[in-house]
Amino acid sequence: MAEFEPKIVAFVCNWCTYAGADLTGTSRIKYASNVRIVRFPCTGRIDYMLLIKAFDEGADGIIVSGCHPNDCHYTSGNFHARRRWIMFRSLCDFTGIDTERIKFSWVSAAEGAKWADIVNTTVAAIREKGPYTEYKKVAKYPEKEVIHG
Amino acid sequence: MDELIKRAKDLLESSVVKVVIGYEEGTGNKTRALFVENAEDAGKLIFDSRCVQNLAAYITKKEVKEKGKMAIAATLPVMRSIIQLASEYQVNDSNLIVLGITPESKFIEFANLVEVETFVHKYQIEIDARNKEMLVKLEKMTQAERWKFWVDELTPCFKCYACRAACPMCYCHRCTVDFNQPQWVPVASTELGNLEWHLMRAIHLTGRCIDCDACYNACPLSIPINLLTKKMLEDAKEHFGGYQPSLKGDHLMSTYKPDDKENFIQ
Amino acid sequence: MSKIGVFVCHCGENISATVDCAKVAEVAGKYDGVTFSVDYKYMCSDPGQSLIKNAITEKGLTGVVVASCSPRMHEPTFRKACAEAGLNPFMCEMANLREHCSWVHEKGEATTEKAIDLVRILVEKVKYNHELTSIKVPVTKTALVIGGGIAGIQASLDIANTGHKVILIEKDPSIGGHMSQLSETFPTLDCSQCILTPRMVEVAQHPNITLYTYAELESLEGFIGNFKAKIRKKSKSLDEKLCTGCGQCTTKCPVKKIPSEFNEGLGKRTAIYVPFPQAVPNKPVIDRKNCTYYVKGKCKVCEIVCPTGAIRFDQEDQIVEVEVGAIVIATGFTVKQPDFFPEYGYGKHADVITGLQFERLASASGPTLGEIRRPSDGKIPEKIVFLACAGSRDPAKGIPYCSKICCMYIAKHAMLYQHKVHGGKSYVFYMDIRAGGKQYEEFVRRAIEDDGVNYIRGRVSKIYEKNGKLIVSGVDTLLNAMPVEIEADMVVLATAGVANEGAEELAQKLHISYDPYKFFAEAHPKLKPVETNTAGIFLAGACQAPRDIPESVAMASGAAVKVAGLFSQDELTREPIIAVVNRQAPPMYSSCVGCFLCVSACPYQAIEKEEIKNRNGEVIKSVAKVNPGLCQGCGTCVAFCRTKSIDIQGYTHEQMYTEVMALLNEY
Amino acid sequence: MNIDKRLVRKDSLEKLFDILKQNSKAIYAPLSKNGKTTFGNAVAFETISDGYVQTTQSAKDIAFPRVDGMSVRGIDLNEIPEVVLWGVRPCDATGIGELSSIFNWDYKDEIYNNRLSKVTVFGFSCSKADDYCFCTSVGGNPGNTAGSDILFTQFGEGGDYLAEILTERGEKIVGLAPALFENSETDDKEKFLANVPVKFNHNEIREKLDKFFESKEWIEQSLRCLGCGACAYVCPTCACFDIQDEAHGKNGSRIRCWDSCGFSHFTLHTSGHNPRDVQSARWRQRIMHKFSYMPERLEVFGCTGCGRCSRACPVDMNILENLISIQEVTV
Amino acid sequence: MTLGFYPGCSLKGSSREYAESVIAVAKAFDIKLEEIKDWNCCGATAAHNMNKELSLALPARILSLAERQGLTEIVVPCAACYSRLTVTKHELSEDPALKAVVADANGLSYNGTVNVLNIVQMLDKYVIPNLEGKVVKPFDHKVACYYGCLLVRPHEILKFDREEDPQTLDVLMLKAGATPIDWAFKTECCGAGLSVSRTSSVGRLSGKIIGDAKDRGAEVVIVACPMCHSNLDMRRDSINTYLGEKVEIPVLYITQAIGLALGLDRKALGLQRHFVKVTV
Repeated sequence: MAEFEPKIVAFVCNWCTYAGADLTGTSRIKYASNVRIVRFPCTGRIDYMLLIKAFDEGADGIIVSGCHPNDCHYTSGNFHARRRWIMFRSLCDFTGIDTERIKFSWVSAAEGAKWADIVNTTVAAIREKGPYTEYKKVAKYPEKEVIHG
Repeated sequence: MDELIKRAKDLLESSVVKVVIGYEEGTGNKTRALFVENAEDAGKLIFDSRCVQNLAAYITKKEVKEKGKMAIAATLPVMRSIIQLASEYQVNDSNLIVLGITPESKFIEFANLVEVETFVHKYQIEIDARNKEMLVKLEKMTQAERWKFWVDELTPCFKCYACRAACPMCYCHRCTVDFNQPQWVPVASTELGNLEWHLMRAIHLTGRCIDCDACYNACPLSIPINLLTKKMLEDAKEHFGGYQPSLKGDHLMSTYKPDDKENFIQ
Repeated sequence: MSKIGVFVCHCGENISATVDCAKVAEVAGKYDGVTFSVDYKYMCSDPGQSLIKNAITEKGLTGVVVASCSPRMHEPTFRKACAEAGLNPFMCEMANLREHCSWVHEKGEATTEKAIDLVRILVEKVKYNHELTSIKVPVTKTALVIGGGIAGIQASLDIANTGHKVILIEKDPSIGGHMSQLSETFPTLDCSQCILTPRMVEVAQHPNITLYTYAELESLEGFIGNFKAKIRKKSKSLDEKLCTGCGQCTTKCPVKKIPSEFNEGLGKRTAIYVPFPQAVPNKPVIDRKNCTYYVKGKCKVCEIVCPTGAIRFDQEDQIVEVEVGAIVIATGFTVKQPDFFPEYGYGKHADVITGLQFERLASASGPTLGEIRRPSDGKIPEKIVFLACAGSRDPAKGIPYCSKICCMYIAKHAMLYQHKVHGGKSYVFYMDIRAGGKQYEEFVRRAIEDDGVNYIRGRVSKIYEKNGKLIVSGVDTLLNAMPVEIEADMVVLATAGVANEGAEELAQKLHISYDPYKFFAEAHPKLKPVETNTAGIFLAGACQAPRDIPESVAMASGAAVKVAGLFSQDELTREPIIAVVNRQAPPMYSSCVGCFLCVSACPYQAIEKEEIKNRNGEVIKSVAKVNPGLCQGCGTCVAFCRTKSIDIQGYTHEQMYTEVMALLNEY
Repeated sequence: MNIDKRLVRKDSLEKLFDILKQNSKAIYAPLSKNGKTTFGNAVAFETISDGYVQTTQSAKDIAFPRVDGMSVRGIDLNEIPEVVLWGVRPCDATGIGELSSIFNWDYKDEIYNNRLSKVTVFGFSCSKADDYCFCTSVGGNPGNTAGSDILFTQFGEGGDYLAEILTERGEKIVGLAPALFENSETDDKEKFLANVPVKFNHNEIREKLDKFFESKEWIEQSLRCLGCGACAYVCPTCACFDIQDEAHGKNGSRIRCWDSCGFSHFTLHTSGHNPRDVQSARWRQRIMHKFSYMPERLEVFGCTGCGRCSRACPVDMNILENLISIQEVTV
Repeated sequence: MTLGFYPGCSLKGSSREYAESVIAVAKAFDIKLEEIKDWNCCGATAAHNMNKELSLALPARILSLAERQGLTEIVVPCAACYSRLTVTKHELSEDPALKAVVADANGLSYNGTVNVLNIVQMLDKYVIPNLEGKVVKPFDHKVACYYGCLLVRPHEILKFDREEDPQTLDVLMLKAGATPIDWAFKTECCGAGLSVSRTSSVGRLSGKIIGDAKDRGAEVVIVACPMCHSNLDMRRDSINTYLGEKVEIPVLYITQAIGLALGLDRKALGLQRHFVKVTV
């Protein structure tokens, strides 16, 4: 069968990582196409429940990325985010959610290459791990009977 | 607890308060909450080792609030909850008098919440040995084993929300689970719905939970959900030096330090 | 049911080279709610834009998704186009097919699939977009400048000269600040007062500047463009209109032994006093703590001698309320005072003094008329030691930072000493010499080479008195830590520059943040050095960190330009990407429970408490409320709110949730 | 009619269990976890726990699961396994009847009925009771045969069992293992049954409730209530559910989940108005529904006296105590 | 009342008079000093540079013993011991993990409930308040109070007095009727670390101290540390060689001075044990 292509959702802030990813583009640096970016104003806005939702809906991996500490466009959104991530990540780990499937990173607007690298390494790592079946089992994904359409 | 009874009498007779919340003898050798509104009923108040329910949960209850100013028989966990509630503007000196009961079951009265805070701060929040052991055991497991453990534990949960109802910190009029645009947490009490409900609960209590075990004690199925909040409590200690409920309102999760340490952000 | 138009751009070859644009348009066209879908070579070109506009008018589109380049590039362009066609600009979203897809992936199925996904995500998001209108805030074109030092003076003049009104408040009886205390200034050694006093006069006479001396900020409300400030004018016990500044009162005042602040305690002043001869305004105030009348209840000599009867013993503090659109904080700094250096015996030995005190000794207008004489016995010191980093760069003293100005003024002091005391010996103990700045290094070299100042690299452990001499025992690290002991006649400590007392209090009044050392925090260390986190409040000078005169002036002018820029428009227009707290019908009013954790999470103090009252005015519940003037739209509060009561326009719960859903499910 | 009564040796139970398994029947029996006993799929005989007075949860989810799909296509009967409900107490057996009366009141609930049609009920009489039991006060008793297909009564601790074959379904089971159902000499089970004294008269209560709606008693009783759903979810006769659509893009499913009149949001209107905006109103609804409305509309009481709600309540809302005080207070 | 008492090695040997005077003064105020049973070395000197766990385990054991003995407050006259015990208390309170390690090493539970007092704190808390009327012979001399290095450092941990130009001893002596002089060597190094290895340096270092005290007209030097005492007293010959003159200012422990003010028997205060004759 064809090689497993992981679905990866990236939650990024508008000012650093999103711009960084733009730079990756303008610099024509190639990277794996498995990632889909969702744009937020700031990492401070990223609701941990959304990460969970991504897994619910069948994501195999997640990237969360924003401005480096002290570089936040809103001065402290990423500091707040960092605190939440620390606790959230450890809670996930404690409940047995595979934290290796959630990649946290700081990518500045100048780090186009770093973005490509983050994506590639994450995709490779997840491909290595294979689909997140344990979670999908619990989420009963995708056995959803069709109602209409 | 004669002092407690006496004090309750006074407060009601002098109608300083409209109701005194305490414990009474219940059924099946259980104790339960008692709401004394007439001085002559104050005699029903009791206190002993069986009185573990966190009465602070009643402070924010509509029907109780409507009675007017209240006094409450408060053990250490209850006092902690009260301070946390006060720091979240849910209670203040003008509507509550705290009739303290020390860990040595001595009656102690406070002039105001500041005094309560000072008293509370004499004691660190410590996780009991049995649960500590449990935490260590879980931490030693592999991630996969932990996943199995929690799926097994949480699957029976039928979402009666007794844990939420019994928790003094769950006073929101609209809990995230009641929020359906979008439906953050699946309503169904399936593995997924349960897992997400309990994850969310633990996160929302991070930095606010004072480890009174009310959730666990309330659970009709005895699911060890308090392990989740205990874990958060431990991590708060490890990462941010822990926390104490405080009137200053410098909440663990709504504040930050520029030098917060982590080792996983690339 | 929404009618959405999808416009897929080829961007010449940029996108179409690797993405099958036609297919993207075709698939998107099949999605529920999409009524129009097309691909085109250049969407951003005029024909491209009119393609969109026509579709909006003809198909009556309710939402638009442009799949082209990065929104950071063309979002304004396409939103404008939509607006021109009568569609609310915020109903337009962009899918980033170029930077995030075509440019970074090889041609092929997967790439086109990703493009389709990206479009779908935005299509589903747009369904939840709401029409938003930009926020307009009126601007009161008056600036409040707090602090009348050189920074405050410069800022006031610069703003006033752009034709805008300025209110300058100064806590002391006269403006001038520390600069007016200085003797000469490095690196040019020109006389401080000679260059400062004209500016002070200019301030006093400027038609656009209202000057309140002996006044402090009482409270501040409001937000950018619309501040309301209460100013406390401390009573001067004087009717300024009547006072001619003749000076009778000050000469006749019986209380003459009060240490003069201006002279750093080295000189004396009277109870009714003008801080210094060139003071602006040059009118006295009564220092009530020391005035015999206020202490004992009788005296009133000044009142008797005053030719114009201007003395007002019963005068009370006045509160002035002003409306301003912007604020410049220039409250400056102070230096560490006695008792901080027991090991240096400051405050114990009269002849151990601070740099500022030395300035007064060296100043022609100072207590010694510019002669360097030691305070204890007025002798001219033959040996003088200067200590750099007295407190600075010393974590043990709680001041790990460098006070920045000391290296230079010490060189200046040593130089002045050498010029004034021929044959005198001067020593400087230093850690490093920080002389970054135009002409600075040369200046220090001059002190060392031309004026023969002895620089010793090392720190001083203690200073103690021994038969009339000050024993300075330190170490010379360049002579492999050899202990050095100098028997000096006088020691000058370059005491650390620290934040003013009450800086914290002021910061809280202004809702601005400050660093661990209580210096006010700039909004961004590199790119927003004069802004604060609170829009409309700016920083100038040493209140933000120790600064020398040129830097303070530059900063002041910078702040002034920011203010002028703000005042150049009658209304501020801001993107409506801000947080809102939901409101509902009674009995809920709002799902917010009023725990106000969001208040502590908000970086902009933009969240306020609103009390919801019933008809009888009783408070039913208090809930959070976002001040649209202050909110910058980061959304930190949103992710934080347990009841999901607070949401951010443009990135709502539903929008973000839907994006995730759309991204991982078939539609 | 006269009931076929047989003797089943105590060691025959296991044999019976295995035979049922061989006949591909799923066996739902009381299992223990975290010190609580609830019904679950028993894989082996020894996993079945005994000695419990009452299971924490009732057996109702065999026909009324806490989450159930409501496919527009309806469910295929063959998807539902044949189930033997093992070790049900008489009060729960009666409960099934009461639950069915709700699901078949006006609208006949196909999903529920289909599930129930696959269930054979093994009742086990109560040899012991606790302070929370009050079946006798609501017309039941520890040896009540109602609702069971076969009722087992043990002749004392460790003794053999009297099996009362009550229905055709019961007989079918006997048919699978006739050897295990021997003729029995004695059929007197009374002396082996637990003693549950009558605490109140449910008919009196029912009449009283008609005039009791405005009573202060509701407020007094419910002040302590935290408004969770524990009582409803453990109750054998509580039937409230909530219909949810879980959408995932163009896919999704319609499900029904247990709900409880104890929740403040149960009656919350979109407008924000809540007809039962205080706990007393919700508590009243619970009691009234079981002791007034159901008898009125369905001619059955909504309570079997199993006492579960009292045992499960985190704040000791003891229904028995409350019913007694309702009987006592004068209107 | 009863206070826990940790003498440490010096007070059992080279500075017996310190112990004697402490006990004598305590007695005069009905303070019973209960010695910690089976106490061990506090691990002063350089141990903490060699092995952190060990350097903490030693004092921790002492504190654990005190806990077990039911003591809530112990007085530790030796500045070095005081430093070690306080530092340990601090370190262990900061680091639960370390606490566990140490408790495990000692095989003794450690809760950190014991309050550690140095001699100044002890006098300040229990003696000075009741001094009223007990002073029969005001210690009417010009005294130079010498704190040495360990009593006030490191400030972040001890939080006792200020590390530069401390005042507590001066205040005590003032209350005992003395006139503390303002001098410059209150916290200079006396050379204790080199006491054995490089006696000559001790002469120089201690010499400066005694020299300044003399220059400023001190009649007595007051100390609160056995090391300081042995250097300033026992090494007086080498000090005098350094100073090039015979300086005979006696060095008294704070407790001895106060004892004298109380009119206690000179022998009970062990004054006869000094090298420099106590003339006051």
